[in-house]
Amino acid sequence: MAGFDKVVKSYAEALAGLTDDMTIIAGGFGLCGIPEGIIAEIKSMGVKGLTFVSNNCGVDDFGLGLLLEDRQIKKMISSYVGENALFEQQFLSGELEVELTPQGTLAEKMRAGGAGIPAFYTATGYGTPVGEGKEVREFDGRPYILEESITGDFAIVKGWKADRYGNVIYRHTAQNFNPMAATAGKITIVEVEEIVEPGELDPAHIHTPGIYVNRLIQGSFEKRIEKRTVRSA
Amino acid sequence: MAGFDKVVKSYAEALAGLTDDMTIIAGGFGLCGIPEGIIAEIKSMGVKGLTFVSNNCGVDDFGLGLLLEDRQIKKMISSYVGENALFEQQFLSGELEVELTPQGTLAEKMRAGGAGIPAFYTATGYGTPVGEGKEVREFDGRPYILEESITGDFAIVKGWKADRYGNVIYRHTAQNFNPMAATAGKITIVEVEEIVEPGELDPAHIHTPGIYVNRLIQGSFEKRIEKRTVRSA
Amino acid sequence: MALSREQMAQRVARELQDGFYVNLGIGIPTLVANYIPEGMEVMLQSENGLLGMGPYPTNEELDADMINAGKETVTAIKGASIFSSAESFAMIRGGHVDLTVLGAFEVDVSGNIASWMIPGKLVKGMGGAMDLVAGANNIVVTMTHASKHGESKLLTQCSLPLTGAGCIKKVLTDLAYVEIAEGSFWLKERAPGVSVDEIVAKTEGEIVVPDVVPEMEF
Amino acid sequence: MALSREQMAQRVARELQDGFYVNLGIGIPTLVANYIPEGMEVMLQSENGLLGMGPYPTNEELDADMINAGKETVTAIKGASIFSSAESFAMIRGGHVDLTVLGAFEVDVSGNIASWMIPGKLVKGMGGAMDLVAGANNIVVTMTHASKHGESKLLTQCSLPLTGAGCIKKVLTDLAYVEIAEGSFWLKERAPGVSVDEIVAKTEGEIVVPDVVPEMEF
Repeated sequence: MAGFDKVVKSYAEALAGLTDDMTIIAGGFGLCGIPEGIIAEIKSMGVKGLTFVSNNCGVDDFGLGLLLEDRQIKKMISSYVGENALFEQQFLSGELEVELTPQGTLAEKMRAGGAGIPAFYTATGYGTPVGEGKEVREFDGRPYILEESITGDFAIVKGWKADRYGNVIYRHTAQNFNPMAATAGKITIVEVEEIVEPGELDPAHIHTPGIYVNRLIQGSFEKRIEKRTVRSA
Repeated sequence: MAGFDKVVKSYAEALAGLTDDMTIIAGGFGLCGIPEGIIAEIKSMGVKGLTFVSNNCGVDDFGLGLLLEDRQIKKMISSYVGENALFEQQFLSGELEVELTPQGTLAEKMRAGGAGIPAFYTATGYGTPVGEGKEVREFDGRPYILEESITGDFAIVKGWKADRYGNVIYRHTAQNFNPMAATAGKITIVEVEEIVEPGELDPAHIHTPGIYVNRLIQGSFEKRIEKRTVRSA
Repeated sequence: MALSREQMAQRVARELQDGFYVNLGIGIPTLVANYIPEGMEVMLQSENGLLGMGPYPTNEELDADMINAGKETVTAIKGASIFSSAESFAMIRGGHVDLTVLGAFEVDVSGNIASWMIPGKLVKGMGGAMDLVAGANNIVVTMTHASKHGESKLLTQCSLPLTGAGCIKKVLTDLAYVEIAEGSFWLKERAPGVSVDEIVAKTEGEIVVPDVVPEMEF
Repeated sequence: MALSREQMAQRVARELQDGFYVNLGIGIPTLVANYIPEGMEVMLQSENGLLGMGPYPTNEELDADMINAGKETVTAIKGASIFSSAESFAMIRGGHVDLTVLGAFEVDVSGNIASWMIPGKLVKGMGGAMDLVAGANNIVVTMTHASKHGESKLLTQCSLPLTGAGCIKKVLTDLAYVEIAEGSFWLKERAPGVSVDEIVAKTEGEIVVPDVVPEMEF
């Protein structure tokens, strides 16, 4: 790699340096916009004791759920972790730790982590179990709780197109948590459907500027649909 | 106006409800990306005692500087206010109050104001006059100061194109503070170069979703250049 | 008679106004989209990052990259915008959504809501519900008035862990439309053929009953 | 002899590495862009919202909507990205910029920097300087070693209001390249023909001088 060319040749190269007990920030919402090839590589690497910061944990046989099969995940920081029998089983047996975090707070924690904001106040979760043990402060007569930001050793992100410099755009609602995840990893890996040359993407429409991206790889995606809802034409 | 059509017929309609002593959040960086027609209307309305939250205050005879001529501005919350003799004179005579705020903190205060975050911690300004009187707290061994968010009675924004629903895109670096300003006004007014029909802008490339925009008007812009620097071809 | 799910959605739809940005939760709230009054425009926000949610796609339109917060495949209307989760919750937490409709297990006279966790049962998570109730000024909670075992869900104090504190002002149950103010429920409307006595009997928290309680019309 | 502005820029450019994202302040720092070593790629960040700043435009390219943080008209390189001020300072404050170069009035042995305010003189504002010094891990300060009146700008304690506290580790003056660590300046290099004695004499704060202080070469 020279200059700003972020493209790596293999998934092994993309994930070089990932070891047991690290924290990974993952983009995606349900099975939408998840870095499928990166997850597969983490599975085949067999690293264990991982903490994942991700809105969900996939389903039994897809997405992050795949990493439950070999008990690679120690802890999930998520807003919603249904849809997964293996998850339930490992959670109930105490093998898997779960830190439930409101969805908006989770997104903001990732953004803050990437943006050098160590903590912020939010009304979300005040007076609920989420607020327990957290500082409460009033602004303008309303109580808010203090939430700290999150960063990870790695961030894994799924984009649509990226140029070689790592400027990424996302497709439709596959954007979701990916842009924030991209900012919050010490090493950020982006897996995309298509890699283009610098200059092919409009600078004003870049969702994730290349400064946040360390490694870029082109993948192929199954894009499994969780709830196929259709209407007759 | 019916449904989501945000287009207003006149600048008077765009600024209806603006009265003395209100706070206005303004987009723009220097003279780049400023809502020229809206500023002209504020001047002709003659409202006084205004507080402006804006990175700069224009120059003597352009941008927000125009509002200094009739002493309409009581206070500026800005990061940089050079380039303006009239400003200097009113500031030194005590007529004009100035609250200097670091540029990144200013941008984040606007964003936080629009995003329901009443306050956040930042290292910016710690140990400097900006940090005086503000709470200091350590995270991970580093000191940060607490900064509160900003909202305004109005926000005035300059866009490039918008659809009738108020979905806005910005052109080049005329984006600057405009997207954050757009989120932080109780009433947000956007002045654009071109209004298009819903569906003409790519949903994935909207910089400011219409939910933040209350009133939309098409203007014509001088776009004065502050420092014309060119090279020979 | 108690309202059907469709009637509940229909009644909630009367809270809509032209030009409202609306977030509809899963279940009965989703059905509200079917009862938007003719000539009125409403834009649906889905908290995974879509403003301007359209109907389900046809088979030809189906796209794995276009889903709603319930993970269903959807479409986007003309004039939609798509953005990150951080931007989506900036909208929600910042109070830019005009109306939020969501279900609950319990509400109480202080405007507290419990909707995500039943101790002893597996907890799947709060998703975006805590942000939605903390961020919206205008929330309608939809739920049955009482549990299957006849226990009231309109309480003096929620017994389950809260989703939000002091944030609920409007509740539509299968029996009544109730507002919350000054530490009480205020009975505003009753389902057709449901007596005030039945509503009061099934409301554990203090409820203020006016002389006349109009019946809802459908 | 003291370094010229161009030589200072040239020396700072030696801190660049291939693939660095760099923010250059106004004045001498801006000149650094002229001395990027051949075969090395560096991307310039401008805090008004541009990553991948190119040269000044030709008359034909001139565009009022394309400026840098100094409000000069500029161009964007292929592979540039343009974004809001909030995103720009997220990058800066979040430590994603590899090198920041900026001027100063004073620095001190604790790594404090004063660069924006001289009491009694009109204060124009700090612009993005406070964010830049708080956010970057790798900052080079460029300034003359002493004022026109011969007063040292490398102090035991800054006398002017600070721009940032404890954040400066590298200082290039017209006389020397100095690092800051453990509460001292550490003399690393001297300008060609400038004696260690002159540097020490013009450095008010404690300065550690090694046995050999190499001369810079140009």
